[in-house]
Amino acid sequence: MTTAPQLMFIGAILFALGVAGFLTRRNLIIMFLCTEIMFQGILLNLVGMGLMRGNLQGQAVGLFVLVVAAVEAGLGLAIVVMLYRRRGTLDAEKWSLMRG
Amino acid sequence: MNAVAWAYLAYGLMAAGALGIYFALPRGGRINRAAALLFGAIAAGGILLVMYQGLGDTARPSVVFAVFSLLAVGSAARVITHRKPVYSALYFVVVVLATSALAVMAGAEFLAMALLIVYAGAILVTYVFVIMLAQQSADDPESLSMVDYDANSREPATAMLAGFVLAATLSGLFIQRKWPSVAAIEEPAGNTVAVGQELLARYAIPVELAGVLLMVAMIGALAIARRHLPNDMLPARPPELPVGEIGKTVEPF
Amino acid sequence: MPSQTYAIWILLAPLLAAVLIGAVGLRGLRDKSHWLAIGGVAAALVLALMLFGQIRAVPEEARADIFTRSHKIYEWFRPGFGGLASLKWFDFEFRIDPLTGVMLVTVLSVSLMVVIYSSGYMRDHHGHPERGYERFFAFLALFIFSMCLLVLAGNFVLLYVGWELVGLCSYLLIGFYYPKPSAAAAAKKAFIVTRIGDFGFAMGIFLIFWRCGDVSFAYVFSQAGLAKLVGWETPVALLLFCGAVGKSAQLPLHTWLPDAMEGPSPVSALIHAATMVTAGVYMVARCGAIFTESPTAMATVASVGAITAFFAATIAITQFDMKRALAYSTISQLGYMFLGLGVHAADAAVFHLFTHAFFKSLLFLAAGSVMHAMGGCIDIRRFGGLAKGMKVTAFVFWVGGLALAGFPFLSGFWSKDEILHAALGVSLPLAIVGYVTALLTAFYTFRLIFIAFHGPLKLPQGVEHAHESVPAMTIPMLLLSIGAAGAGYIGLQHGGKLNELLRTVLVGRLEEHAPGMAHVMSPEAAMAMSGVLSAIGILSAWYIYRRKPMIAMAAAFAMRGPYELIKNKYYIDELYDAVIVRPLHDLGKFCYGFDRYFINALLWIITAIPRAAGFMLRSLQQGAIQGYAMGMVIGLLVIVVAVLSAT
Amino acid sequence: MDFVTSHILSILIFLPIVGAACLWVFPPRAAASIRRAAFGISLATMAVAIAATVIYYSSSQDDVRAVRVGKLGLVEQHDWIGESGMPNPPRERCHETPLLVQFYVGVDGISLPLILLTSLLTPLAIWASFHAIQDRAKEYYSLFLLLFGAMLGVFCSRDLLLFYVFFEFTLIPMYFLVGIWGGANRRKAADMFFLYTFAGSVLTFAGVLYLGWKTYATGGGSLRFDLDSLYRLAAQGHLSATEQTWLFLAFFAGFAIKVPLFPMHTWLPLAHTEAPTAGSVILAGVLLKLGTYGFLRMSVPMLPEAAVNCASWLAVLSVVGIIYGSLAAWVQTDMKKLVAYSSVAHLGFCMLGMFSLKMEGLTGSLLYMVNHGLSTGALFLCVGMIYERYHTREMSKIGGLARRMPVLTFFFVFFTLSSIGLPGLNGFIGEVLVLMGTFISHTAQRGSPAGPLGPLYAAVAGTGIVLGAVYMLFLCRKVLFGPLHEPEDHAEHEHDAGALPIDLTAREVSILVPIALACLYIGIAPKPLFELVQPALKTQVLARVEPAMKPEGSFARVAGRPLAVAESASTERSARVR
Repeated sequence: MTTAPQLMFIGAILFALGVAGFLTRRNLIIMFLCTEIMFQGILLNLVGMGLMRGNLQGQAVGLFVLVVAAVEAGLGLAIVVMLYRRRGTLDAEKWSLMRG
Repeated sequence: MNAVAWAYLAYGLMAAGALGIYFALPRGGRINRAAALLFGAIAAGGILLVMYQGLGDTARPSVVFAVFSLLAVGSAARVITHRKPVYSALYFVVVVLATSALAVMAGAEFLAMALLIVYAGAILVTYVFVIMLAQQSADDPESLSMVDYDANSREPATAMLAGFVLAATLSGLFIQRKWPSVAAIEEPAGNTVAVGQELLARYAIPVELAGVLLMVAMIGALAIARRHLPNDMLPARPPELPVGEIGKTVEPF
Repeated sequence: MPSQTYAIWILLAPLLAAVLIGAVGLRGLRDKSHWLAIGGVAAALVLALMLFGQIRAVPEEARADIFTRSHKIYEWFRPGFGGLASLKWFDFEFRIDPLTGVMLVTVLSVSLMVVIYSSGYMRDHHGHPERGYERFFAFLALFIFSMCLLVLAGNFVLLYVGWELVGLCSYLLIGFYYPKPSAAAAAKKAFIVTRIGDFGFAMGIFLIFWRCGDVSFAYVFSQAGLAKLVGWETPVALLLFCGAVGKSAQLPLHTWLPDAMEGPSPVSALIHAATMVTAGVYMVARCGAIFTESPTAMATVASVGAITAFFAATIAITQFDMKRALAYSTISQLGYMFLGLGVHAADAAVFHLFTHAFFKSLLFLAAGSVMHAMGGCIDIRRFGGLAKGMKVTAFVFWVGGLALAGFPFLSGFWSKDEILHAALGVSLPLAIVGYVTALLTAFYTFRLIFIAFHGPLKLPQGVEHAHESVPAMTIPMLLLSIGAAGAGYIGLQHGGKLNELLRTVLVGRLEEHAPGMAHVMSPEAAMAMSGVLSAIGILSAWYIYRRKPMIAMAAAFAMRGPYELIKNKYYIDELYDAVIVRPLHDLGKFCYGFDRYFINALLWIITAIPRAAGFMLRSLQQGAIQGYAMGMVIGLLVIVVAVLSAT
Repeated sequence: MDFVTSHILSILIFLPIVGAACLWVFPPRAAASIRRAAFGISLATMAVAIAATVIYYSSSQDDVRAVRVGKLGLVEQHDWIGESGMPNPPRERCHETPLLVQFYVGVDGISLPLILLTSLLTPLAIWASFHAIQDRAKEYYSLFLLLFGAMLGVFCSRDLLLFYVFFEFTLIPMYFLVGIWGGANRRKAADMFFLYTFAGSVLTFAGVLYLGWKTYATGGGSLRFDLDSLYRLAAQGHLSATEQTWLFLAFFAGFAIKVPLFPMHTWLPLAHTEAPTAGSVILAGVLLKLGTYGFLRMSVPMLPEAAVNCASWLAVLSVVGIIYGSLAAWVQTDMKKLVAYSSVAHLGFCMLGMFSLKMEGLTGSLLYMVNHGLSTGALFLCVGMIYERYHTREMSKIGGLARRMPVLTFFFVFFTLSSIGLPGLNGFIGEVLVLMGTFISHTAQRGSPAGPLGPLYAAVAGTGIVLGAVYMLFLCRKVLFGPLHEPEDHAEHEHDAGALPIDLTAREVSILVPIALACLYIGIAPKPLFELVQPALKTQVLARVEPAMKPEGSFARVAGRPLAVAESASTERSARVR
């Protein structure tokens, strides 16, 4: 008996919170933070799944999530800085060049 | 109570939480703090209830586990509702701390430490730096007032609905599920060694690739951030020699 | 030396001359280029005479075998592969028989005269060569090569090769003065109109190939080959005749020949009088074995010939451009030849071809001499009485004119008379048309002579006096005038050596095919009649144009309508332009418009479907990140629900 | 050396492709070295192509020379995707259907002439760009070399999927060549060219996949695309007539647009007109042949019944194309457009001959491909040379150039004559054989069964000979003859730095001379070419189609004198021996 279900439950809630925040906040930095929250949720889920299956693969893959998060933060924030320099705003809605 | 009843309860709780965050989200005017707190509390209680009773016949988590769980969820809620990016970042530190605590309790010490080091130590610092870079300077009088995009949310109702449906579906999935009982993981030499062996045995190539990815990202970040000015403000290319008309006005492809 | 070696060198001599002039003429030779051409053609002529001697020396009993043999040089290309019969190649092969020999001698002797003449003609009065002098001789030599190839060809495809190559040279030489728009247009017209005929010719060859599986003369004209053509002679013959009609400028494809006079006069003399235009006659004579099997085809050939002869003669009366008048005369004389072919007198037709080559090229050269002296003017209304200043030219023109008019005892008399006599035996109406034409011929020829050479001296503006041409021009003319006067004696009607020889290869002499034919006239009477007609024509021309010039004007005025009709060549050019050229051009415009407006509109409609779909879906693309994120969430939910309902 | 001889085709295909990559070591400003290197690479490829020809000629098996019996030679066969020799998997595992795509190349008498044509035209086209292309030389020449490799790949492929890959790959370099270095309207032209041809070949791909599936379903072990298996499908009766018709239509969609057959030709005038000179040369000279080659190599032998059944429809389209293209060419005012429309007419001849399904017609068709490549390619070169001097292609703006440019005039007229089929030059041989084949197609004689066409087609198409003379001589008269007429602003540019001399330079003459020599060779002594081409056509194409044809033609029955029926029966059997 483990606490895997609880971990995954909390992870799911974190993920949903991240999604909701990503959808509703307009500040690019906060949106990135929301994606980090989603990552946290996923991490918890991975750990939980690993526990459930009784192996360490969940934790190992979790480390890759960390890598992706780091990469994403590095590149994403660089882009944010660049965008901010161009327009002087962090408003996501100001960047809509792909509007059809 | 059977699983279906629990599931409906969970849906209700999720709805309460979504409402709470809805009220807490910044939207120009005053925030209905009381309503937010009320619904938030209902949701927190509900989460505890589900955690202890609703997830079938599993082990009951400890009090510490419950505290850190609520801390993680609550801080996450604050991250997405706080008006000031710096505070969001700080609350996010709390989320990370709580998550790593939960991971420790689940036996993933190495991951928890890595999480702390990478997130709290590296990523969050970057965030704070960027937040500082991206705010108007202190001399700017406007910096004291809230900028529009922090003060106003974008379609909060729809977003909350989407988040609620997602959380509710996932919760319903967890609640109705028959959780299998499994043996504990055998880690004779401790979690770090075990994870290390797992990584280097099973995931050797992905580890290498992850290294490459990090390097590429580093170079990419450098390349992006190095560009100071938009293209059109760069000095024009020197004029080319006159050529035949064919291929005269060539555009890059 | 075997005869095919002669043939090869006869071809190579002018070809080498052409290539050498082309290779070194532009830089090195320039105004000496004619020596190469003269050398090449002279060598070819000598060889041709030797070859002809060899042909004559073939003993009587061996002729049937030797003259139907094919002399293979190399394998050229093959149509099929696989079956046994179709392993056969189309060879580069020659046929060497009296017909070839006569043609070669005719072509090369006239050619030599013309090339020599050109070396004087293609210069101005100070002896400086014209622009493109070396080009002219290169083309001329190339033409002579092509013409020899045409007459030497041993199968239909090779015949077609020569056929097209002479057409090409004609194109190049008519367009020699290419900066002149009329010359460029005339060249194009000549090529295209003859190509219309060639289309039929090609179809005829295909038909032969389809029936016989081979195109070699040796096979097609053999018993086996002809047996396979049984029942198909008429279409084959008519299709082949299409080619002859185009090349020999018969009705209705005659319109290019008068325009072809835009070329230099030596070209008109050689190509458009003596040689190339007679290729059609040669071809029909060569294919006599097929033509004589089909009465329909023979009747068609004869009537087309007779009608053309008369029709062109009427036009010739009204022309004021000396070369054009002569061009219509050529068409008319070619009509005679076809008449001869159509009435089973192929030998007479070839005989006429032979004599005609001399006197008509002589006339053209003389006309060129006049033109040279008149500073490029050829309109007989603008000069007159030239006989005093240009004695040699006037003399040779008289000789040529008399021969053309069929004046007794000159070459044209013998050959024309033979044709008319043969026609009398087959069809009275055709013969009558022929005799009327003979009268007209004498009339229009001497109309030219009397207007241009006699009467008071009259010169176009800018020309001070009419002076005789240089010896390089007069000597060839004098030599040709000997031929024009005496060529007829080689083939005197009965027992003539030439005809005897030709009859060994030409199929279908009168007597064989119509044994019970009623003779309207005795040969002697016919001869006398044509002599009298020619005298009448000459005298009436003398009377009208020397004595009473008013008669011509009055007649023209009195019959304004017909006169204008004839003078404008029956408006046939205009008719073709309105009925064929313009509609086709408009159809081309329609096609291009169809491309641009209909097909592309269709394409637009097809491409409009994705375009419209994109337009409709475009509003989904909001550009904001959150919009896309929303889509992702919805997708995620769908996946979760799907997984849920599946497990 | 042994390695080289046994891998000569791979070397041939990949030499220019590797060369294209090698061009990138040059600094971008070194345009002169880049073009020299590109030219050198293309010449080397040409040398390899000649070497391959020589090796193929000398190759023999059991003392029978491959060229004599039209057998495939220089074969290389490697597995590319999947592996060969696998047993048919059990039914329950059919979702794991193994795919087998091979790098399977080889040449025979059908592909060799086209390979030689390609490797003659491409170096010359590259050479011809030396003056015209100054900008972005590196991209230009490397794209050109890529195109070169892809075209060679198409002609060498013996695997349908490999063929398709190369076939489609030619689009990419050409798209950029037209779109970047083209004339004023280049964007539209490039898009139209790409979309038009691509839309068609997508349908072809469906047909390719179906055929692959069919090989698997009939026990091929895997989804195979090698031509040997695909030819076997129809021969063994695995393809019903309906299937064949649909497959034929699928192939038709891709190939007919490429050819282009009326009414799918509208991309061609635009693309030809807007492409740079060298692009037009390759487009007309080689790329259009990919379509006809596709028909000859794929549609006809692979789907014989459909080919016989659809032949008359295709012939009608071809004949319409001949007349339509000729007439439309006649009314053009733009030199390049005129030549482009003439291509529509010429390719009509090519298709007509092919679908006569007779040795005469097939030989003529294949020769027509080569001839059209030579003469039209050279005409585009000539037009390009005029364009480089006068910067216009409008016939109304120039005229009488013979006075200024006698050398150009010589070549222009020469290639015009070659194009209108003057005997003694190359065009004649092809034209006469095409029409001959069409004319006699309906009869069963000399060992071949009755084909689908007949004299009527030949007669109508034959008017194309006359019309061809009309529009080409119209072009000559307008541009070369008549009084001299130059654009008004020409005098200003005439003495610009880098302007070309009035008449052709030594480089330009050396570009045109090889083509002219090739024209003369094919016109005068094409015997070796025939000995190369005809056995291959017999074994590779005719032997596969003839079983689908009626033994005796309807026309011959009507005429009442079927010729050589007995002869045909005996020779037909010998013809089928491979």
